[in-house]
Amino acid sequence: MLKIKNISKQYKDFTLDNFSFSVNSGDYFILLGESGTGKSLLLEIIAGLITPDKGEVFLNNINITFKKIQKRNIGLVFQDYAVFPHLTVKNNIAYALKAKKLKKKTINKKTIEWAEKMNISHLLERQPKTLSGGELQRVALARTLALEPVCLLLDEPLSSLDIHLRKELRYLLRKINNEGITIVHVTHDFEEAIALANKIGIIHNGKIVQEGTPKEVFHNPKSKFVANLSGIKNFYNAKIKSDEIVMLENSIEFKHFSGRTHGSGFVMFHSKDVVVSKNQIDSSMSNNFQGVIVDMIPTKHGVEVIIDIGIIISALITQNSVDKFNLSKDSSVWVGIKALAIKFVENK
Amino acid sequence: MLKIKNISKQYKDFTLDNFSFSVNSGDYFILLGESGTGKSLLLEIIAGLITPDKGEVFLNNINITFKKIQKRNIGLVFQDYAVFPHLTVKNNIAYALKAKKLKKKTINKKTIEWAEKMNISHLLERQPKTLSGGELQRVALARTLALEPVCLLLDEPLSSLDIHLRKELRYLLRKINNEGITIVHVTHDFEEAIALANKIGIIHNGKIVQEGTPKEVFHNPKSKFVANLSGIKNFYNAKIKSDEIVMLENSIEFKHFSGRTHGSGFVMFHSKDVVVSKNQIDSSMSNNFQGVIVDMIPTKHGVEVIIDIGIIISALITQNSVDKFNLSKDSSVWVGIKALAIKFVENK
Amino acid sequence: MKNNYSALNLIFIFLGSIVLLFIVAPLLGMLLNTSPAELIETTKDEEVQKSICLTLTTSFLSTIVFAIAAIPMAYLLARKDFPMKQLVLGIIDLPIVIPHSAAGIAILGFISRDSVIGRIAESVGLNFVGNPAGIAIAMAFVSIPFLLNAARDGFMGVPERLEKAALNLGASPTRVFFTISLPLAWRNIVSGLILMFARGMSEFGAVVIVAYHPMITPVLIYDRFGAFGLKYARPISVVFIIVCLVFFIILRMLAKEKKTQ
Amino acid sequence: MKNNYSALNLIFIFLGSIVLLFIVAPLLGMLLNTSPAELIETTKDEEVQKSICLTLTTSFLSTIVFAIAAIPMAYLLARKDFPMKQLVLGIIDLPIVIPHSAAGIAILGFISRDSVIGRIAESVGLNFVGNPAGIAIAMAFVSIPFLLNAARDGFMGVPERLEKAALNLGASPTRVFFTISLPLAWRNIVSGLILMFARGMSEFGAVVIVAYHPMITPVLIYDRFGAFGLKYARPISVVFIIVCLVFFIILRMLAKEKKTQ
Amino acid sequence: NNGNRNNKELIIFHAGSLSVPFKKIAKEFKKEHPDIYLVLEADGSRKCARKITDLHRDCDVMASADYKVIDNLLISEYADWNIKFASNEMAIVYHSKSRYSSKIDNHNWYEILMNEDVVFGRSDPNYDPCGYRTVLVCKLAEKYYKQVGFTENMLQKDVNYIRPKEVDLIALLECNAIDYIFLYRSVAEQHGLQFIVLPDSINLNNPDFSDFYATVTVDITGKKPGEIITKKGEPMIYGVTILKNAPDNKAAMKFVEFLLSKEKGMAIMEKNGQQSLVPSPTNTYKKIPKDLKQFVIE
Ligand SMILES: Nc1ncnc2c1ncn2[C@@H]1O[C@H](COP(=O)(O)OP(=O)(O)OP(=O)(O)O)[C@@H](O)[C@H]1O
Ligand SMILES: Nc1ncnc2c1ncn2[C@@H]1O[C@H](COP(=O)(O)OP(=O)(O)OP(=O)(O)O)[C@@H](O)[C@H]1O
Ligand SMILES: [Mg+2]
Ligand SMILES: [Mg+2]
Repeated sequence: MLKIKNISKQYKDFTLDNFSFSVNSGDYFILLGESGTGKSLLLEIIAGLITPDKGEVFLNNINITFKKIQKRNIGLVFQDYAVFPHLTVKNNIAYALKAKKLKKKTINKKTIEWAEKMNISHLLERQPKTLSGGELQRVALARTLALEPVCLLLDEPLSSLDIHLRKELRYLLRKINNEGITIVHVTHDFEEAIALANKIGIIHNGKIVQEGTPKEVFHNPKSKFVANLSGIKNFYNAKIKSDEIVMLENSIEFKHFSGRTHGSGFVMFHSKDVVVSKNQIDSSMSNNFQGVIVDMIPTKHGVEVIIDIGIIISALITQNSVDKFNLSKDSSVWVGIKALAIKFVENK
Repeated sequence: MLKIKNISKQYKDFTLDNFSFSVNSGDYFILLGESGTGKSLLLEIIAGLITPDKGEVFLNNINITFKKIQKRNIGLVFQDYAVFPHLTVKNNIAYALKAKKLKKKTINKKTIEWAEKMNISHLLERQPKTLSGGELQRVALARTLALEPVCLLLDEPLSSLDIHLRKELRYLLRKINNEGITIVHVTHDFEEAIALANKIGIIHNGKIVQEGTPKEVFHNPKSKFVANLSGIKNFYNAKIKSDEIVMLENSIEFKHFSGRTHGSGFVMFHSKDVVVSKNQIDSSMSNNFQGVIVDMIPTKHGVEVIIDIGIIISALITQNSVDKFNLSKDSSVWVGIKALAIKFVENK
Repeated sequence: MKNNYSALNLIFIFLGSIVLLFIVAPLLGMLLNTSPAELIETTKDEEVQKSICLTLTTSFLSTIVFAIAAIPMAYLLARKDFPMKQLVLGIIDLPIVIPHSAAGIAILGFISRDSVIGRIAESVGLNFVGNPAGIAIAMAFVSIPFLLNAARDGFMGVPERLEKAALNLGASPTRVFFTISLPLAWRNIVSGLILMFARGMSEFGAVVIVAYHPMITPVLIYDRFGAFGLKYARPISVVFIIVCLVFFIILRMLAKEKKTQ
Repeated sequence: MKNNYSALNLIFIFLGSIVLLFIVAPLLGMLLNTSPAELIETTKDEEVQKSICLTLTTSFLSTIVFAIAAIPMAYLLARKDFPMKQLVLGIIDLPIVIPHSAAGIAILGFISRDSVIGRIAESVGLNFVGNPAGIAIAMAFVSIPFLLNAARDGFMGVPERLEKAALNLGASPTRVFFTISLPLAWRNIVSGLILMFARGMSEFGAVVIVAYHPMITPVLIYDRFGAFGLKYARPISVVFIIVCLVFFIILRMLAKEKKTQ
Repeated sequence: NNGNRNNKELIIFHAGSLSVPFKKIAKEFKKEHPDIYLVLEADGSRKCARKITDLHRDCDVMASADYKVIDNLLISEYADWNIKFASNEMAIVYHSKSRYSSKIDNHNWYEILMNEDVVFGRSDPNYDPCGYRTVLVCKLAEKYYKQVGFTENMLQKDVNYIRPKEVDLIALLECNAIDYIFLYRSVAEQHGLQFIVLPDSINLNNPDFSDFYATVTVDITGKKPGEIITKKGEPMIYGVTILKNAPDNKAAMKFVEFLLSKEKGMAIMEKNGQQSLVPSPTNTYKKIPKDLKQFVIE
C-alpha cells in the first residue's frame, strides 16, 4: 500500500536513481544500507519534506507525491530527533495531539501513556537541552508514535539506546506493527533487521540491490555487500575453472565441491569454518594456504583473526587457540578450509 | 594517568555521585552504561566543558579540574557531533590544525590524510547541513583525531555507522591506541566494548558498579544489569535454601549443584541451556516448569523465546523447533534446565 | 567555565566599558545638570505627564498594530525567495535613512485630506492630521524597519527542519507558525519590538509635521527649549528618559520570563 | 515544498504587501513629485555631492569604529551574567529614545571645549564641534543601540556548545571568537551594522547642534528647505534616498556572499 | 578646509526668514573678502539666541527677525548693542491649488478663511514671532474690517495646523495639506508663492501706523512656563549684533558693514522683499562700534 515508483533525486555529488519499492499494508519493512546511501533522504521524500526530481509516491493507491506534508498521515521519526527545543518533553509529545484538537484530558492521558512506554515519565517537565542522547531519541519516538499514523517511518530510531531499552522498544515496535500500522524502518544494524522485519530491502549506491524476507536475503546474499551486512566476512568474486577448482578474485585457487564445472559468481564461507595453525596442517582439508595475520579482533564468541593469504580472509577461533599458538599481529600462520565449506552462488 | 576522583554533579533530577576511576597511560577504557546514566556528562567534565560541583580530575598527576578547556590537550568527540555548521568539511577537519599554527601545507596534507582514513575524501568541500548522520559522525571523528591529543574521549563515536565502516574505524581506533594515545570511550554496545577495550567500567545509577578487563566483567557479572549487558538474559536474585534447592526472586525454587548449602547472591544460566517443548519432558533435567510464551524474537542464531514461568526466562531455540512445536505467542509450553547449567554467584 | 578572566575577556570588558561610558556620560551630564527640585516639579507638571502618556501609548499602539502585519512579512522575507528580493530588502531599510522632515512631508501627503486614505478617514469623521492616529502612523513609518529586520533575522535562525517536523506531526502551517517559528524567533522579535517602540517614541521631525498638537514629549521638549531654553527642556528630557528606562527594563524582563517559562 | 499557496501564505503575502505599500507609497509620492530634470540638476550640484559623500563616509566610519568596541560588548551581554545586567540593557536602549536635540545637547556637553574630552582633543589641535569627528560621534550615539541589540541577539543564537567544542580543539578564546562566534552571528551583526549605518546617516537633530557645518545631507536638506522650500529640498532627498538604496542593496548582497562562500 | 575651524571662518546665526538674502549677501561678500569663509546657520530667532546663551556655541554675528530677541536675551551678557536694519510685513500666502484662490482678495479673506472647507496654518505664537504677529494681525483686522469676534473664531479654527516654524507651514502648503498661511511677505516672495497684500493698517510694516498697531496685544509665554509676556503690536523690525566673545571680531565687523551698506547688503535685502531701515535709531548708541556708527541715528 506504500509504493515508491521511479523516485530520482539529484544532488551535486549524490544521486538517488530511479528508486522503486513497495510495502504491503501491515508490513514491517526494513531498509538496510551503508552510511550516506540515501536512506534518510528516501524517508524524507516519502514524508514530503523533500520533493523528488522525478517519480511518484503512492499511499493506499493514492498519489501523494505532491500532497502537503501535514495531510499525509505519515509519521517520521528523525535520525537527528528534531525535538522542539523550546517545548518541554511533555509538550513535545503532546504536540501532535494538540494539533488534532483532542480534548485536554485525552491529550494528557495519551502523553503520560506514551511517556511511560518510552521510559521517560520522569522527564516530562524537562527542557530538551538537558536531555541525554538516548532520552532525546525516546522523546522523538514518543512524539510520533502518539500520533498513531497509518504509516510510520523510522530513521535509525534505536541507534542511541542501550541493549535494554532497545529490547523494550523493539517489542513495542513489533506490537504497533501487529496492530496494523505499516512501518518502514531504516538502519544499518542487520540484527535489528532480523529481529523486526518481515521484509528487507538492501540499498546500495542509490539503488535497492536485494529485497525479500530476512531469511531469503541473508541466506542468499547477492553481493559482497549484502554478505558483509549479514555477518559473512568471507565473500569473493569467483569463476569456476573445473569441477574441482574455483578461482577467487582472479588471484587464488580454491578446491570446491559445488558440483558445477563452469560459471561465475561468488564464493563464500563462514569465519568459523576456517582453521588456523602455526605449521602446515596435515589433514583432510583440501584448501591450505600460508598467510600473515593482519589484525586480531576480540568478539563475543572468540577472536576474529584477519589473515592475508593473497586475499584477505577472516577466521573465528577461540582465545585458547590464540594463546596456544601464541598468535599476534604479523605472525605467519597456515589456514585450512574444507572444500565442502565453500559455498558457490551463481551471479544472476 | 587519567584519574577521576570523587566527582559529583547535581542536577534537579539527576545526580552523578562521588564518581571515581582511573585509566592508565595507553589504556583503552570503555564506559558502558544505559541511556541517561551520565556518560556524556562525565566526558564533558573531563574535557572541562562542565565544571563539577565537587571532586578532581588528574591528567598525568596534574590536577586539571580548573584548567582551561583549550589547555587540556584532551580531545572530545561529541555524541551529537557538534560539527561547525558554517565551515566546510575540510575546514572543520583543519580547524584544530589551524589553531596549532601549523604550516599551510602540513595542514592540507593532514586534513586530506584524515579524510581518507574516515572515508570522507569526497565530501571535503561540502557544507555540513548536506551530510548524512554517518558522514557527520566521521567528520567529527576526523576533526578530533587530527589533533592527536594525549587523551581521547569518544562519546558513542560509531553509533551512526554501518557494520562496514564500524569495522574500519574500530581498526583505526585500536591503531591509534596502540600508538600510545589513551582512549576513554563511551558506548552502550557491549560488542564494541569486547572488540576494543582492555578495560571496562560499567556505569549505573551515577556510579561505577563494576570495573575490570572485558573478560573479568563479562564472565563474572556482579549484577543483573551487567549480566544483561553482556548478553546473559537469565539472571536472578537468589537465596540458597539447601544443598539442592535455591530460591529465585523469592518466588520459584530451582534445583542446583553449586555445592553450597547457604548464602545469597545471584543465579544465572544461558538462554541456549533452556530446553523448550510442548509437553512435559521426561528427561534427566531436574528443573521442569510449565509456562506461557510472552514474546518471540528472531535473532541471528535462532529464535529467542521469552517465557513466563513465574519469573520471566529467555530460551534460545532453532527455527526448526519453533516450526515443529508450532510455537507462537501465548502458547503454553514446558521448559527444562539441567541443574548443572545453573551458575550461582555469591553477593560480595 | 573558569575562563572568566582570560585576556580576551579583559579586552572585551574594557571595550564594553568604553561603549557603556560613551552612552552613559552624556546622559549623566544631563542628569547632573538637573536639580531634584526641578525634576519633582516637572513630574508634577500636568502637560508633561500628559505628553509622556501620549508618547508611550501612541508608540506602543503603533508598534503593536504594525507588528501584526510586519511579523508575517518578516517571516516571508526569511523563508521565501522571490524576484527582486534584494530590492525589497533595500526599500525596507529606507525609512531609517529618509530625512525625518522629508518623511513627515511624505506621510502628510499620504494621509492628508486629498489622499485616498485621508478621504476615507474624513468620511468617518477622522482627521489624521493633528490626531494621535496620525502620530502613530508617522512613528510607525520611521521605526518599522527595525522590527522587520530583527524579526527576519529571528526567523532565519529557526531551522526549517523543525517546521517540517511539526508539519509532519499533522500541524497546519498556521499552527506551525504560532507554535514553532514564532516562539523560536521570539528573542529577536522582542528586541525588534523594543527597538521599534523606542524609535517611535523619539521621533520628532516627522511627527511635528503631521501633528504639533497634541504634543508628544519630543515635541514638548523642543517647544520648551525654543520658548524657555535649556533649563526648562532638560528636566523633561530627564524625566522622559527615566520613564523609558523603567519601561525597557520591565519589557526586557517580561520577555525573558516568557522565554524561560 | 508545495505549500507555497496555502491560506496562511496568502494572508502573509497580503499583510506583507500592506507593509510594503505603507513604506513605498510615501516614497513614491515624493519621487513622482520630482521631475527628472530636477534630479539631474541636483546630482550635478557640487554641494549636494559633497554632503552625500560626507554623510556616507562619516556614518560609515562611525559605524566601523564603534563596531570594534560594540561587537565585543554585545558578545559579553549575550554570554555573561552580571549584577544589574537588566539595567545595562535598559541603558543601551536609551539613546534611541532620547529626543534627538536633547541627545545633541548632551553630546555637545560631552565634547565641547570645556569637557575633558574636548580639552584633550584641543590640545592636539582638534575641535570636535563643527568637525566630521563630532558628527560621527553624534551619529554613533543615536545609532549604536541598533548594532548592540542585533549583535547581542546574534551571539545569543550561537550554541555555546560549538564554542566549547572549538576550545576543546585547542583554539584560544580569541580564535574561537573570530572563527566560530562571529561568523555564526554574522547575519545578525550585518543587519545591525546596516541599521546603525542607516540610522547614523539620517540623524539630523543631534548633528545639527554639534555641527551645522560641514553640512551632512539631512542638514543640507533642512537648510535648503528653510531657505528655498520643498521644491528644492525634495530632489536632494530623492537623490539621497536613491544613493542609500543602492548602497543597502550592495551591502546586503556582499553580506550574503560572505555567508555562502 | 571647512573641517577645522580657522581664524578666517565667520559664524553667522540668522533667522530662518533671512536665509535667502543672507545666502546671496554671503556670495557677494565672498567676492570682496575671499579670505573669509562664511558659515551661515539658520534657525528660529529665539533658538539662535538659545544656542548662544544655553549651548555656548561659538558665534560672531547674530541677525534676528525680531530685534527684541537681541535686546531681551543677549544684551548685556552676550552682546552690547543692536542695530535695526530691515523691516518686513505680514501677508496671507497661498498657491494656485488653494481652495477659493481665484476669489480671495484683501476684502474677503477673513470670510474665506472661516469657511469650513478651507484650512489655514499659522505658526505657534509662543514660539515663533511670526505666530504672535499672526494673532496681532487678526486683532487688527477685527478692528479694521469691523468683524467682531473674528479673532476668537480664527484662533479656534484649524488648531491642528499650528506649527512651530513658518517653514514647516510652507511645506504643508506646498504639499497641499492646507490652503492658506500667515507668513512674512519676504518669505512668500522668495519661495515664489502668491500672497494677498494686506492694508498697511494691519500688516505690521509701516512705522507710521505704530500707534494703531499698539492698540492690540497678545499674551505669550515668558521666560519660564507659567510666566506671561504681553506683546504689543509694533512694526516688524530685524536686528543684528556682533557677539561680545566673537571668535573673529574683525571679520564680523567687515561683514556687518557689508550687510548694512546701502548699495551692497541692503540692496540685496530690498530685492528679496525686505525694506531697508538703515540708518535707524537705537537705544544702544554709545556701545555701537565706531565703524558702524554711520548706520544708526541716536
Ligand atoms: N542538501 C544536500 N545537498 C547535497 N548532498 C546531500 C544533501 N542532502 C543529502 N545529501 C547527500 O546525500 C547522501 C544521502 O544522504 P542520507 O542522509 O539520505 O544518507 P543515509 O543513508 O541516511 O546515511 P546515514 O546512515 O549516515 O544517516 C549523502 O551522501 C549526503 O551527503
Ligand atoms: N543541564 C542539565 N540539567 C538537568 N539534567 C541534566 C542536564 N544535563 C544532563 N542532565 C541529565 O543527566 C543525565 C545524564 O546525562 P548524559 O547525557 O550524561 O547521559 P548519557 O549517559 O550520555 O546517556 P545517553 O546514552 O542517552 O547519551 C540525564 O538523565 C540527563 O537528563
Ligand atoms: Mg540517515
Ligand atoms: Mg550521552
